[in-house]
Amino acid sequence: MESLVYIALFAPLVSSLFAGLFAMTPKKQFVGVISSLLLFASFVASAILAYHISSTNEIIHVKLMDWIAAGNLNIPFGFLVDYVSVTMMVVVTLVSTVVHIYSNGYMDHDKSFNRFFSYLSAFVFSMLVLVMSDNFAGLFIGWEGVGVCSWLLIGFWYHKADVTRDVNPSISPSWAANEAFIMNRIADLGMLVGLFIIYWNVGSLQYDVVFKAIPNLTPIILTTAAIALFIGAMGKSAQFPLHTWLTDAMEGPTPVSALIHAATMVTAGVFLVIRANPIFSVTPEVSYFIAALGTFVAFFAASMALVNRDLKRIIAFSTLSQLGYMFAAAGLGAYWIALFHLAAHAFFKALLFLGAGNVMHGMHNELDIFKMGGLKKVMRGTYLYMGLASLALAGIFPLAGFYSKDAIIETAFNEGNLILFIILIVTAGMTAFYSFRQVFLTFHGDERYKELGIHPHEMYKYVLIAMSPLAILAVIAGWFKGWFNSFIIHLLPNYEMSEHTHHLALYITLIVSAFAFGGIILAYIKYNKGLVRSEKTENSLIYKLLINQYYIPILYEAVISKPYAELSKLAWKADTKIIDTFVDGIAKVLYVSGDKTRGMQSGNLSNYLNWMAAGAIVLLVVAILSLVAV
Amino acid sequence: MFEQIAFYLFSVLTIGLFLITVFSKNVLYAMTSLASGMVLIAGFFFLVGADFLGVVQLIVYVGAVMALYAFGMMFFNVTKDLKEKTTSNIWVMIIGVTVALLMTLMFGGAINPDAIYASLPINSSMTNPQAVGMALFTKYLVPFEVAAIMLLIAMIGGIVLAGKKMDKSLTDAEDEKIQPKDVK
Amino acid sequence: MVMPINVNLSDLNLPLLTPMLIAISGGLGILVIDLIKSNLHKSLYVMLALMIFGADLVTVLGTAQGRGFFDLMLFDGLSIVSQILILVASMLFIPLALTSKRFHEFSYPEFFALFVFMVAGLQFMVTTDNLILIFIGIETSSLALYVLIAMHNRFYSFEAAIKYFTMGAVAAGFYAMGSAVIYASTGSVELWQISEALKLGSENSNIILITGGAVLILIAFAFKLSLFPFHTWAPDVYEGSSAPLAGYMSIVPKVAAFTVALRIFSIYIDLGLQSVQSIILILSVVTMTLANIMALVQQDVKRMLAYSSISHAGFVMAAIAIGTTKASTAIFVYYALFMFTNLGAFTMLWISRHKVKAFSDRFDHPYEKFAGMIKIVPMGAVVMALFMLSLAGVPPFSVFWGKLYIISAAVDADYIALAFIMALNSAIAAYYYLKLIVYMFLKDPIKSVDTVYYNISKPLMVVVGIAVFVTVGSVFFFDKLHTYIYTMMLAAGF
Amino acid sequence: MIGLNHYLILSGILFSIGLVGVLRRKNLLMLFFSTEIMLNAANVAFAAISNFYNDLSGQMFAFFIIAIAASEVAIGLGLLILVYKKENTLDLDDLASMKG
Amino acid sequence: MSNILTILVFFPALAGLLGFVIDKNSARVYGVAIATVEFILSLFLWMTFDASNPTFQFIEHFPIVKDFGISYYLGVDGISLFLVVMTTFMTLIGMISMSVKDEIKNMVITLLFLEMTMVGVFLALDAIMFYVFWELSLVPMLYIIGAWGGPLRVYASIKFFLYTFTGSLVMLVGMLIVAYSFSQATGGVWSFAITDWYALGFDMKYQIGLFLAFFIGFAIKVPMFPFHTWLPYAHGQAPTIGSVILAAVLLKMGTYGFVRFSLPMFPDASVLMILPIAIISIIMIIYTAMVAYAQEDMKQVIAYSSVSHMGIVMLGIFAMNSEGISGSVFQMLSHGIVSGALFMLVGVIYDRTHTKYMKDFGGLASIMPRYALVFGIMLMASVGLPLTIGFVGEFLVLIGFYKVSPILTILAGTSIILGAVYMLTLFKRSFFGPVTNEANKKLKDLNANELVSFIPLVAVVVWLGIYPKPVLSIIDNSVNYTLSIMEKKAMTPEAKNIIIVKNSKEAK
Repeated sequence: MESLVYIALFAPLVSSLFAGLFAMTPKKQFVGVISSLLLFASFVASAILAYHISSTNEIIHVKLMDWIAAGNLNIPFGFLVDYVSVTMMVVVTLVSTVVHIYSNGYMDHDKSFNRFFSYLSAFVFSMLVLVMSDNFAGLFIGWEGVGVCSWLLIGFWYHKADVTRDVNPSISPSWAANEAFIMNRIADLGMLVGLFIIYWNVGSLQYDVVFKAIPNLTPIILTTAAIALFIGAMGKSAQFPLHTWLTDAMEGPTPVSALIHAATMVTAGVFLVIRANPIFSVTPEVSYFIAALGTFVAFFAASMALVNRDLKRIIAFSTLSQLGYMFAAAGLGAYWIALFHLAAHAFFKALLFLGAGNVMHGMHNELDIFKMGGLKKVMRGTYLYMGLASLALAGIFPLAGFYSKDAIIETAFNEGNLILFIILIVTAGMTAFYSFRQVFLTFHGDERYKELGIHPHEMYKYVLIAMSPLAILAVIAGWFKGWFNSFIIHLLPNYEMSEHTHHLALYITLIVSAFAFGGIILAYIKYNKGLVRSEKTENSLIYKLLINQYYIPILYEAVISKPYAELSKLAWKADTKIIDTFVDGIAKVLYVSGDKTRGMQSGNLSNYLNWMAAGAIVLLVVAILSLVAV
Repeated sequence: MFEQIAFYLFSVLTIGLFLITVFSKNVLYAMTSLASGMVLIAGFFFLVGADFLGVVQLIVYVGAVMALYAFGMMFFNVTKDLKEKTTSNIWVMIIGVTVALLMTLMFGGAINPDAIYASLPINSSMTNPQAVGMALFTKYLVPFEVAAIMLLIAMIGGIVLAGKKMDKSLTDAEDEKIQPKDVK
Repeated sequence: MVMPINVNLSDLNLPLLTPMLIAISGGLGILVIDLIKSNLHKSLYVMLALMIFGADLVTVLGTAQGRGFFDLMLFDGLSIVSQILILVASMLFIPLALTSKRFHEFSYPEFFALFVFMVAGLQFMVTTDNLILIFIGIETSSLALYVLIAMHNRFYSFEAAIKYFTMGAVAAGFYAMGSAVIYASTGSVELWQISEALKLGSENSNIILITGGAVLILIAFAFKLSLFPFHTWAPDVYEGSSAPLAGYMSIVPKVAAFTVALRIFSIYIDLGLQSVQSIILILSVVTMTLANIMALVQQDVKRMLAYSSISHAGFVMAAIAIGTTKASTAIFVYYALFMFTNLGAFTMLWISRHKVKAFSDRFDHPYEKFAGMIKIVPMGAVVMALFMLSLAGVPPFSVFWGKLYIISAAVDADYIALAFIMALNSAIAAYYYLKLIVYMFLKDPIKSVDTVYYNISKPLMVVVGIAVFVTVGSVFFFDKLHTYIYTMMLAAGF
Repeated sequence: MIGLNHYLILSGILFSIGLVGVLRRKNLLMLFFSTEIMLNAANVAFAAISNFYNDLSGQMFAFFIIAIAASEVAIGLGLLILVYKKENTLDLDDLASMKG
Repeated sequence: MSNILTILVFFPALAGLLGFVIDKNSARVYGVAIATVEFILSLFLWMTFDASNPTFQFIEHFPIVKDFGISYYLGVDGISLFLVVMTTFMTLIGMISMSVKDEIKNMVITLLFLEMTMVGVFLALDAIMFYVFWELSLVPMLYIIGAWGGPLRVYASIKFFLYTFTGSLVMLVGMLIVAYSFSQATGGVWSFAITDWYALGFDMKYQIGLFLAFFIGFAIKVPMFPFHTWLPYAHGQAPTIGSVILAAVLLKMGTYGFVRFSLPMFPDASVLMILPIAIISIIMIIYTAMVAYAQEDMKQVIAYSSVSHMGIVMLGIFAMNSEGISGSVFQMLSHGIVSGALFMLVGVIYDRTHTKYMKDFGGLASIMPRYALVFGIMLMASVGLPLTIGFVGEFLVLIGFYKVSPILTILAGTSIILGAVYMLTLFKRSFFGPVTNEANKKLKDLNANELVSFIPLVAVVVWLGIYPKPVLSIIDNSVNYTLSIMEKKAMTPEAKNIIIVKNSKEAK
């Protein structure tokens, strides 16, 4: 079994290094193929491990070697394959494999084809390290690793120039990449602090040791640790106020968006909360905050998705929104439901993104849904997939999203928190609306793309076939809810609905479904026939607010970036003009006083003699005065 | 009484003469008054019983030194009135008076000769020149001889510096241009 | 009636006089040789002088410590150390006459005779504790030195000699007056008696008189040691005289003066006379600081070295105020090490000396002259840089050990602030030494090769070689050196 | 009765006069006169102290000072001749080519 | 090879002397050969080093100036071992990558002398010897900056020299005071041996004064805010090789000094000074990171980033626990390698274009992918990405200092954000975007020579990022030993409490 762990873990690394060897050479198809195969191997290993665990309930814990050892700190490279990590592994490797295969088609014209696979595989490796590590530091390795890969991949088309925000809200891929990295770093600091708190209070960063020690820790320590860790999670999972990078990250190639910014990396924050559930479960205030923030983000992101015109950004907002759901669940203590939604979401969201990628590929990188329409004729397969995924996203029975999202909303109800409950329900309706607004605008109605002279075409067959596992899972994943529950509660606390909720479960489901259907119908009415733009709506305050993402990016720019740059310039000025001038000033004072003093060296002997006499008098006076003074 | 009169007379005269030396614009006056001052100082020596010193003072100073200065003066052609821009008088006076005051302060204090142990007591049985001679050729023989060397140096120095050979400098001349005859 | 006096010859301890007698008779010998046959080449006199100093040195080393000649001569450890330094420096100096180019002074046999007499005078000066003999020694050496400076025979050297002479004469006046005051307060002109008299009578004697005498003498020595504000002669005199003589002046007369100053002022410091001690300290600090900052702005290397010598003297002067045995040792350790480096540096200037001021109307050795030396004569540049680094106190070169020792002496005596001032002054000083290095190593040359090596000859190279050897290898004999001097100081009671 | 203090104060005054001369004079020859005065002032003091302390050292000192003064004159005049031959002046203000 | 340390110290200098006779054209090969031998020697030292022994090894000790207590005293422990290895390594790499054309012989000789002084500083166990090498190292550096530098080279080199020289003179006085106290304590026996000094206790007033005296010497070298202004000039003007050595090794001398002298000799004062130094360090970290962000010149960015990173090192040293100090020592190594590499990288582009301004570049990643790759790796190491060498030290330092003050640690932790800000901005401005400058389109990617010098650097960066244990455990061992000395020596109970020694206390 140990070797399987290593295969699962290192196959992507090998793939990355292999592809990396050819990174600077022109496209080689075999690179893509071999990478995909290696990823598939990783998936198979993960799947076998999953089966092994579910069948034998044996947790696999391997220690590769020591990493950092100093003082009392001892961090090994240890890997833990248990219920939670194996779930993540399966999800990650599965989606990755699909995305790898997909990329063979999607990136076929890109001159950096090989490099792309190298990055992509490296990302998978980092993600696996993140989920499989048996300690917080290892998790942090993966955490930062995915950050870097995300940076590399968002900025994959680094050669694009910066443009203004009006032209492209993300300015440029490289800008977006930097934004993502830096914002994540802000959160990472929180995460690091969390690790420090844990280390100095427990003496170790190993999960098992830490969790065992929780009863000995004071609430205040636990609370600060939980806060710090959650700050880390906020960054990776793009929670408000660190959310702006996620939509900008859409500058990356679409497979990247699918894999990293929908299915896997962004869920790392949720994973962290789930992983560290023993800490969060004893810090109710923090957990409640998480739930509230999650709910808020769910609504907040959904609202922005309502009006957006960019195909990928809409999906990005929906990702954000769904992450909010997951946090809501995790915050409310329903960790397994959060994990379940995470997995289900991974499938349908990746599918959605890949579908969007197909559209983009077919539309020659056009992303504005206002310029599409009627694509279902030319892109049948994609239409099917995206429709399916959108349905799943909207939470329509019996697709995956229905089971998971419904459970979250039920949880909110079960916790008796009506506000969260209502918001989540409303958001569910909004989700359905914007998902189908997008579907209808893209695939139905008039063929607006013709005005632009674009000739869209369907994606390669094998790509569509490769996407099918996701499509299937998007449909059926929810059906395994019960099985998953029994599987995961070996590790995660079970979340039981109260009697009362049980009774009302059906009604809740109906309400949710009603909202979902309502959203779809609204979208159908509005957009099925084609695009109807109304000046009035678009000029309204709310529309403006939403389309500009509540002006938050601009606000950040104005309040943080610009002042920081100005302050930096100021600091530089201070450095050269004040500190350095002071230092030079000392030298200058000495030099100038030397210049002044040398005046006494006039060359005239008479002056010298005067100096001598004056010196004599001074010495005599000083001597006599000092005698008098004594 | 005689001593007192002599002291004050000599003092006033010496001070006056030396002031002339210092302040006179006329070189001749200055030199003459210096020579006279020296004579008076020899007088002081006689007053305090340093007869030998008085004689030496007369011979060496008034005789040799002043003669040298006189020759020098003629050589330098400074017999006329001096046209020198002397240093500001006020400044000089301040310094002079201050030094004088400091000296007075220093010397004005009580000095008790009895507390002093004479390291080279004057033998009252000898005349002053005898005593001086005795000291010079015993205890101070070495300084005496060194002084002789010093005088030799002064002589050689005087000869060299004033000699003709200094007229043509080898230091300033490029080596290639030095004629054999320039080098002795 | 004249009584015959009986003097026991063995009591006179005449061997004490042999070193000086060797020098004096050697000087006379040179004069006699010149009388017998003139027009002899200077190299003969150089060799003669070397032999005289060599014999002198050997006798100094071979002579037992003690008093002699009616207790007038005092041949103690201090005197021995100081004589050794004087003689070694003289032996290093004298070969510098053998340049490839002709300079006026070396065409005189009298130059060598005067030089030897001067050394004899200095030896007398340090081998006595009688103020009279000290005075005669000072004057003997100074008068000879004035002549030696002037014999370089160009206008600058005349001006230098005049300035030195005039100020020297005034300083002699101060010395005479100071001695008179001391004599008035103690009734003696012999230091050991003065010391005893002061100790006995410190209760009821006229303290103003005592202090005043010390200050007046201090003024005379401040002139000799070029302490601020009595230093003004030094830069001009150094510039006016030939480079080797300037280097010599920066060391030998100062060593002698320090020896005497140590003899005199240690009395007052041992007496606990705070005012004298603090005046010396103030003088020392002011001197090192002001000389340093004035050296910063110099355009001529020789003048810079002149100011640097002033600063070094100020540095060492502090040791007198500290007054411990270690501090006294430090004076001579410092000068023993400084001697080689500084003479080496001046020799490098001598090597590059031109008869025509090719680089500046005013200066012989403007910085520009050395620009880009590393590209023209790398070895010369490296050697000069070594000397500069050593002077700046960069370890492990010789002067560093001297500085270390003095600062350590200051620290030991709890003069922490002084130690820091010394350290900071060394830092300031580094700038102007560095300036020359910058010119030599970091700038492009202005003129071609032969201009820098104009005056070189084998003997000069040997002297530089010795200087380099000592400068670089000082770490290996520093142990022996300071132990030796320390024992000597301890024996002499300083 | 004339005390030692009188002589000493006289000596001090003469010394000051000499110093004033040194400071004031710009003609080198005249300046040398002043230095002689300073040395003579010291001589007076030595002779007087010697007398009052009944000690010969002072006279010895004075004697040697006279010798020194004489030697100085010889060297000093030699230097003056050199300068005079070169520059035809003895004024200090003309003798300031080295400065800074 | 009982005198391996002597050989290590003086071999380069001797070779340098012999270098005067080498022909100009072969000078560089000669230099590389010597540096290789020296590097192999240092590796040999590592191999024969007894990892279980935390004290000094390979000791060579005999007196030079007996009465004054100055001795020839060399020894190596876990802290200095790797600094020596890094020194020889970086000298070798620098020598290989050197692009200086004129006066190369002088450069090689100078570098070899510099290597002697650097190795000497780390191996000297006698304070005076330490000081000798410390000061002597300024001279070759002065020459390197001054002779091969940019337009302001003279100013920069003099500033560098004088600033450090001043500081170290103050330190010298401190050393003399310590030596004197030692002689007082032992009744007249003088010693400058650090190991002897370790046994010496001072009362509080003295400790603070001495600590400050040493502090000035070390702080200027580090350089700590506000004594850092010589550094941008020195780096800005120095030739590539100069910057590499300066950043990689010379700055470490200062921090090494703190570990070697200040902490074990003045434990109470060190504890007392934690807060002020931490505040200065944090100012260093944040303020210079901001200044770095404002720079136009790539080299200046890296120069200021050096200051920022040295702030981290300082912080770790004053964490007073083995995590922090070991982390600091490791961070010294990491910063040495990474900043050295970054300076070399800037040198590569400077050699090709003769400009260092970011505005002249843009899109370099498309033209020079290998270069961009190496730069990217070093950049990531610089911002402290896990699994690169940069993370280990920074992580340990922060975790160590967290014990002292959480708030300050969070402030210091902003370095991971601010570092990313300026480094990524630099990378974006010069490597990303379209190629704006036509002339740049013809630029050649890294050539074989450059690759040979960069590949080992990359290898080390990754190797020590993934498996720092062989290095870290040796360092940690010696650091613990140092801490135990400190704890034993500390007089005040507060100090004893703050100094955390492994195994002697539960981490709580």
